[in-house]
Amino acid sequence: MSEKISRRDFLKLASVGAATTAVLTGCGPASRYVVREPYTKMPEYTYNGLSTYYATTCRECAAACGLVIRTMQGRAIKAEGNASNPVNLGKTCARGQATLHGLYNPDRITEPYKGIRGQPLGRESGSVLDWDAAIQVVADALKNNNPSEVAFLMGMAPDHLFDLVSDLTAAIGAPAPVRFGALGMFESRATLSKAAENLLGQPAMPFFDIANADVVLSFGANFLETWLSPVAYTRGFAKMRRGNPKRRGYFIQFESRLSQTAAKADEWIPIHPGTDGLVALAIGKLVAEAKGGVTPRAFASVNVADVVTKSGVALETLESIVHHVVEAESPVAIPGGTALGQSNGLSTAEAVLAFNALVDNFGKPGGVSLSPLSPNQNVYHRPASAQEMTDFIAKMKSGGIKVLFVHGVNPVFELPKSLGFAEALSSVPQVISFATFPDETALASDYIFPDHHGLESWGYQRSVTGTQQSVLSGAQPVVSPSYNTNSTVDVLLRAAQLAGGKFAEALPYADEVAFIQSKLTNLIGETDGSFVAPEINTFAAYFQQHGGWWKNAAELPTPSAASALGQGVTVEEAEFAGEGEFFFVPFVSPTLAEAGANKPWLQELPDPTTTVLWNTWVEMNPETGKELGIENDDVVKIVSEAGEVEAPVYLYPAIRPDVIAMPFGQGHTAYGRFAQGRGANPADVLGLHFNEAGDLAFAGMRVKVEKTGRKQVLSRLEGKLGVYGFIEEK
Amino acid sequence: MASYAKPLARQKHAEEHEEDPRQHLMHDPLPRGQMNAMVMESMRETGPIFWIITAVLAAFVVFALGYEWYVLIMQGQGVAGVTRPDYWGVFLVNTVFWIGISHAGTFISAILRVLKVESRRPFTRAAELMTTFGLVQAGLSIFMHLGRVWLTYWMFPIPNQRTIWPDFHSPLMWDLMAITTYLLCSTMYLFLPLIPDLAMARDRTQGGWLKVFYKTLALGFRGTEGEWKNLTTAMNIFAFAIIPVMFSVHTIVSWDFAMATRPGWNSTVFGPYFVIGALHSGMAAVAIVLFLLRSTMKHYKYFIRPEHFNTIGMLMLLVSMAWAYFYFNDYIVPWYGGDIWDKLFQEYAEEGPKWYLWYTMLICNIAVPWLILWNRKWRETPWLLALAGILINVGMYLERYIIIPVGVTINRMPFTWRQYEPRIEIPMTVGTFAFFLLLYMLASRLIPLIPVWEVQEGQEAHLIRKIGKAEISTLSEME
Amino acid sequence: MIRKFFEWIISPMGRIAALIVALSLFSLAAYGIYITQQSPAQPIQFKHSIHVNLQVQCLYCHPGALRGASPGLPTLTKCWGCHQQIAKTDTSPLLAVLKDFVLNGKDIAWVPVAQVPDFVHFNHRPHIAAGVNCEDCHGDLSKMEIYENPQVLNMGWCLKCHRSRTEDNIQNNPQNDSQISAVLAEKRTKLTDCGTCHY
Amino acid sequence: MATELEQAGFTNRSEEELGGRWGMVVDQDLCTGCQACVAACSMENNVPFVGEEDAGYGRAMHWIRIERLWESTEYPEVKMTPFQPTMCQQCHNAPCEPVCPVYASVHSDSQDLNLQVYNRCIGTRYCGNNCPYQVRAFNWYDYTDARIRPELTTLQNQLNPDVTVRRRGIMEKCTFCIQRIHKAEDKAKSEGREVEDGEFTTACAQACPASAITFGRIDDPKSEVSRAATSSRGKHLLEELGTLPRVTYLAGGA
Amino acid sequence: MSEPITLLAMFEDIEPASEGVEKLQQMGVTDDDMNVISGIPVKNTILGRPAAITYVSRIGMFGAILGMFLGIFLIYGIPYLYPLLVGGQPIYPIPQGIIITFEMTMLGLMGFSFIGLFVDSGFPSYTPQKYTPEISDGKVALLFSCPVNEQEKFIDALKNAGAVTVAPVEARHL
Repeated sequence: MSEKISRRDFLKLASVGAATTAVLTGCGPASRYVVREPYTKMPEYTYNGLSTYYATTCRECAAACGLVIRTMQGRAIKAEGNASNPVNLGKTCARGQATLHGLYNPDRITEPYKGIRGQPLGRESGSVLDWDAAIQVVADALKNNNPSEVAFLMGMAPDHLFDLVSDLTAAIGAPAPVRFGALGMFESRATLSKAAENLLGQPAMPFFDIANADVVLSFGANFLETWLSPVAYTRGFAKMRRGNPKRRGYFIQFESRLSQTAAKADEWIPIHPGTDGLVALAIGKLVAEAKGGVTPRAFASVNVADVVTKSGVALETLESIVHHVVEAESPVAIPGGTALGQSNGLSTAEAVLAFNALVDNFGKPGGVSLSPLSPNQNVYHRPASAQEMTDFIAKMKSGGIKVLFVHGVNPVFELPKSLGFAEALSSVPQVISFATFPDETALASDYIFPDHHGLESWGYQRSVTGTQQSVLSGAQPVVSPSYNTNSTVDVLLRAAQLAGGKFAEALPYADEVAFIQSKLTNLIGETDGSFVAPEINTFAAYFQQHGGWWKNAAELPTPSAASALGQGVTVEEAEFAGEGEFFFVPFVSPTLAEAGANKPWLQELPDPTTTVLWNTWVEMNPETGKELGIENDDVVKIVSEAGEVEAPVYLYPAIRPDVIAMPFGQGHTAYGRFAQGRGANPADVLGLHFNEAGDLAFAGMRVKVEKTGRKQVLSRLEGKLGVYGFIEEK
Repeated sequence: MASYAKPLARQKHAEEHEEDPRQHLMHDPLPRGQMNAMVMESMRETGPIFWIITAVLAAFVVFALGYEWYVLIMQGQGVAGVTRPDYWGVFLVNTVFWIGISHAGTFISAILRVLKVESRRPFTRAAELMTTFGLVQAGLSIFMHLGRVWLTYWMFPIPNQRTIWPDFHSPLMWDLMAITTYLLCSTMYLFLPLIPDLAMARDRTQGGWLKVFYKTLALGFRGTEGEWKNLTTAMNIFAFAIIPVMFSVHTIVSWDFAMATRPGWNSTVFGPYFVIGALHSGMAAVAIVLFLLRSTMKHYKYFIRPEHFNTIGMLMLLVSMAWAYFYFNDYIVPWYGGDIWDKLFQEYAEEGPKWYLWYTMLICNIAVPWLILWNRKWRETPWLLALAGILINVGMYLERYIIIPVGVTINRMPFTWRQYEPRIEIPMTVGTFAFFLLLYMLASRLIPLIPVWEVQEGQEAHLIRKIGKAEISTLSEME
Repeated sequence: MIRKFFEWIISPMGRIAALIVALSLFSLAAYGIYITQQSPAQPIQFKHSIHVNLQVQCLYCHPGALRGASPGLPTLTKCWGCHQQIAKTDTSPLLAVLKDFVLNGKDIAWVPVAQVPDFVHFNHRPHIAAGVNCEDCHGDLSKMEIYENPQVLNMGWCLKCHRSRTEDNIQNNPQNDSQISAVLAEKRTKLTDCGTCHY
Repeated sequence: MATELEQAGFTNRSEEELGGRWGMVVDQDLCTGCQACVAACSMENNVPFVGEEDAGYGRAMHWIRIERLWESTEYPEVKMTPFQPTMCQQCHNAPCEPVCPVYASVHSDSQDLNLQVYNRCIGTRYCGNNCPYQVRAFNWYDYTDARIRPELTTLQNQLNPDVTVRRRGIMEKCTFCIQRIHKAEDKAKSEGREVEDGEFTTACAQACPASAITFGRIDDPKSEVSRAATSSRGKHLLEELGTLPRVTYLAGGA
Repeated sequence: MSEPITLLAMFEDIEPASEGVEKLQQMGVTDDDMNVISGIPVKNTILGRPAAITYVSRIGMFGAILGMFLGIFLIYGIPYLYPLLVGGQPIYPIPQGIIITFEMTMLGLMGFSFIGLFVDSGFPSYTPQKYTPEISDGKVALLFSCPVNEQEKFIDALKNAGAVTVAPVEARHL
């Protein structure tokens, strides 16, 4: 027998035996032949199995939270909060945790591409460039175009790249870069700063110190989800609730649906959309009367009975609120979200600020003040409002823009379809995108020169609001770039050198780090900061080590209450565009926000209130559903004057029967395998209506709901049987 | 003269019920040789339909228990319908069901043997075969249920390099022990009374591999006094010892559920309730099998007679009443006691999405037997009894289905309540049924399904005495 | 046919044949296990014996063992730091491989030998802190050319040591001091806890 | 000891209940349901994502889930129950433990934790069935196998080497980040000291923006967690079962 | 007395067989020299034969005790060797002990009775034996040995007793 079998067969047989033993012992022999990832060229200061921590900044939104990334043998393992960064004090939100899924996302752009507009990235010859060619393209684009026809469109984060581009554009006489983001649109930042300008004298981002407040009236501000600086405000909320052992802060939310924030409120008041300002004035008037003395002009004109009928808030409710306010030591009212996304958004904001002035909490702990500017910043610069974006798009359409640089923003997805950004792109001869992921805008541009992921790149970012200190959050690469990507700053610097002339003069920096250091020089020697350093290298080292530089003491510019109360505030009725029986309330998905859809773990996270995962839904009150004969998971078509969108229905008991709501964040047509073709985008139905401050009146629409007859079962974390009962399932 | 009408009528009525004792198998004896011939013939003579059915079954078994199981193992339990909170699905339903089926054999051949119920004689073996083959299906179903079935041997108490042993705190370990014991013992118990019949088959087989087969299994049994003595002694020991084992097995199976801190499961009546349930389905299954044997096997109409169906029918009726009693127990106590979770458990079964299962179960398990089995004429109608048996088995399967995958939906965390929908379980369940049938059909061609020597023994022992005008059946003690 | 086989198999010759078949199958499986226990081929025929006999401390090349879970492999710079000063480096064919690795900046893909499965979290530091010497587990490397495991690293082997070293016996606790035995008992609970290695 | 007894008398809790080693306190009044803990836990413990279909069928692998029910669904008096992060309660008398036939779910004598030994698990799923809190997650497929799910090839770069990657057919659950416990204890031991309160914490507690989760030594009366655990608002989930959970929930306002 | 020969007498039924037995006993054949082979178990008193001795029950009892100790070892010995804590359960539980011990006892009892049957009646024996297939057809065979020279006498006697055939029999493959 044995001579018939050759030695090789015998070994084969033997290895079969080995395999069986491997199976039998469950583990073992099979795992011996794993070749370990070689790391024999590792730096001397690292040890196998010991992790290294790098401080950097979270780039998932513009709040500039500090992160500490745990890395092991060159891989980023875990994102943790930077405990010393005043913005988040070691805390993170879900999106910050999932930032690693962006870094290691399977759908990142790996090389500079010469794209074909509207086509997915191809690997065919010629489509992949090398970086020299890419930089040549950028240099030509800068040099061969009239500076006034060069435009930069950038993300909301006020970071070093924005500074660099501002310098460049200023030097060459090009229009200043435009910052935009869907979050800014849904937060109505322009409205807030305009209101601050009107009432408080200067355009700034107001800061609401809810941490020390004991009664909080929030008019549509979803500050626990995505609003401005969610982590910071959540910390404040926790402090308000439990920070003071003597009394527990009381929190009232005026909103037409029970958002995650409203779910945490002690009182949720489902208010008629667009009447927040009136209610604020009414409460103010009652408070003034309760306090006695003369009612300030701002509140004199309002008619409480009228407000009750319009807003649907019972008088008793108002009075109990007034009671709370009068009792309170430091009440504060916050305007935001859907309250401002109305045709009367600005006056609503003014009314709420006036209310704060009335209760006289300006500059006081637990009151309203202005957010401090960042250390190396001298004037507040807000992202563009939807109005300004319309002008920008008009300029694109009119051919006033010959080359468009896009970085850190995905306007094709984020802007309402009715603005027609996608069409406008086609009338721009050359579009250059610096996107990290193949998002809609990137695919619609001529060139994609991918930037590093935030965790692979240098930089700093200003904190706009959320903390009482003025913060400049620093970023550094925690891992070496995985792909053949390049920092946009470096690309621009080298392109400028290549272009020569005024470009080279405008950006006389060797590389990104040199530029960043040049921006930090004015902080050297500052003694009231988180650290003091004699010269730039030490400072830069500390800057990276600490994850930024910030003032030790709180410094909040205090506005004057007098001017606020002096002028009259009149909130006229909100008008709602389009016809239809429902008010349409889009809101930013708390877990996905505008750019989280490509991160699988964010998709896997359930929406806090509806527990829906991986999809978009339409919130509708069960009564309404019964009237229309619509059940859970029925796909409905929402028709507005601007367009239509389809999504399955979630019968949500905690929403006004005359309101339907829809989360923003899904409905991508590109942006990687996890996001593409998943869910629907409410921005498709938003019409072009603005409030007085030029922000989009995104909540100011009426829509029709049509049944499609199709069903699409929503994935929920909750078990319907237990949460909504099983009897009617029969 | 009208006064005679009544007594006459009564007499006529009596005559209807007056029966000829010779319709009992025990009272119309045939020579042993002829009975042997009949049994052997029924075994030998096999039409093409039989082999076609066998082939189809075999093919399906290969598909369901071969390919589908391969898929299940390679891809994971996800291809089944189990999910949180329904961690346990149809596979365990099958386990409980098949163990239930297996109880009939022991019950009939052991308890009836101990109680010397003479009409058991011709069909003890048919029932014992069900025990063994049913337990095979039960074991397979357990392994299907395991997430990492290739590590099952960690449940066996064998010394190992990990120096860690199974945990006998776990009801599953009791289960393993009990089912193993039961499988081994019932197989041995099947084999013991088979030896003389195998010897018979050996003597009547001329050559070929069958001869070898019988020769091997007959162990050279001749029938000397010593052999008979040992055999009968061993059989008596088994008959007495296997009864408590049988009860323990299904009690422990029920403890798998009763030990859990779950609403609806944590009940003290589960033990007897499950045992009775097992007998319920087992008896019904015996009825089906007897019907099939009688109608398919040549000459079996002589051995299996209406009287036997009558016996089975009466047992079925009895057991179904007992089952109703225990079920009522298990129902009313939580219902009255009013623990919210137990109440929800019951409400969910009755008004939840699977309400129709609950009502079907009650109809099949209580209404059907009580309507059909009270009438002797109907009891003695084989096809009707078989029909009742099928319905009862459907009902019992649903009962287990309601307890496990439906009931397990209700836990103390309402946020997690979800429905369970079987996926790959369906073909695999059918596969176990097919495998059972296949084994049974092959066995029916290999071993004498009628214990001829027991029948003869019985016939020798019975005789008819004429007392006065009537012929009375009497039984003389031979063993 | 089958019958013939049957009769053959019960004949003495048949029994012997069956025995032979069974034995060969068994030995085949045994050989299968055996070859899996052989230490695999390494990119460099590194001779521990030479280095150990040159009085190079284990912890010089594997310093991680002192401070954490993994002892770590020496970096190329560390190898080269010595070897570039050794004349033999240029002559010996074995060292030519190393030279090639260093000069061309290639990574050495060592194949792990003293390896536990990934569901076992072994940490060198506490073992060294507890006074266990390298050779207690890895054998006497001064006599070993290419490293091989002196024994199979399985759970029973780990537990044997964990139990014996913490048993309240004479060696550990000569005059049966109650305090010492308490400490030993606590240690024993920790060292025989599943969660100490598996999580 | 004495202090513990005093506390036992003060909060009328049994000493055994106060005993134990590691404990967690969740303040439902603070939890905003923001899912940061879920994300952090999944990133720290290599919890795989299962995709839309399976998640919708109830197979989401979250080790911690944020429950919310409805007190009333009648508009406008609709009321949502406070968010309730539910993770393994690390019961002292864990119902999941004795039912495992192979000691895969055992009690850690030294840490007083409720262990799940992945490599020992054979997938009977009895523990998941028997867990009153339904916090155990089963690997229904090879969710972590990049050969089956190619999208994982890059994502697997961020797997935490301190935590075993589970394959199909294995039950898993929250471990109180036992890998962090071991790291901290190892560090403390190497520096010859005890682990200090707040020196480390679990991934969920570390991430929680509202600081609703507190973790620490529950047998140390001075630690933050045991002070919180003895608050009058404290309650345990399904206390009536007598499982002695190590997680305390601070419920209710005021 | 010359060397003995084994004769096999076939009877149609039990009564003649018992008479045959009686005859043989009268003619001085000891009970050990004769054996009744039947298709069904026949009580020894019917045949007027001494009761056969069986060891099956004793072997079974022995097995039961063995099994009991095995069970006790499994439930109490193993935790002693490798103690592992599980929630709220004693290391040496009494109730589980009862269950396991019971099962093991029963297994031992029945398993050993089965083995006992084999041991006691020398199964399996594939060697040639003195046998004829008619026995399984209900005939009763009386197997006895007598001196060769006297066999005629025995044959006649048994014929009178009602034997169908009486013939010398040699061992054959069954």
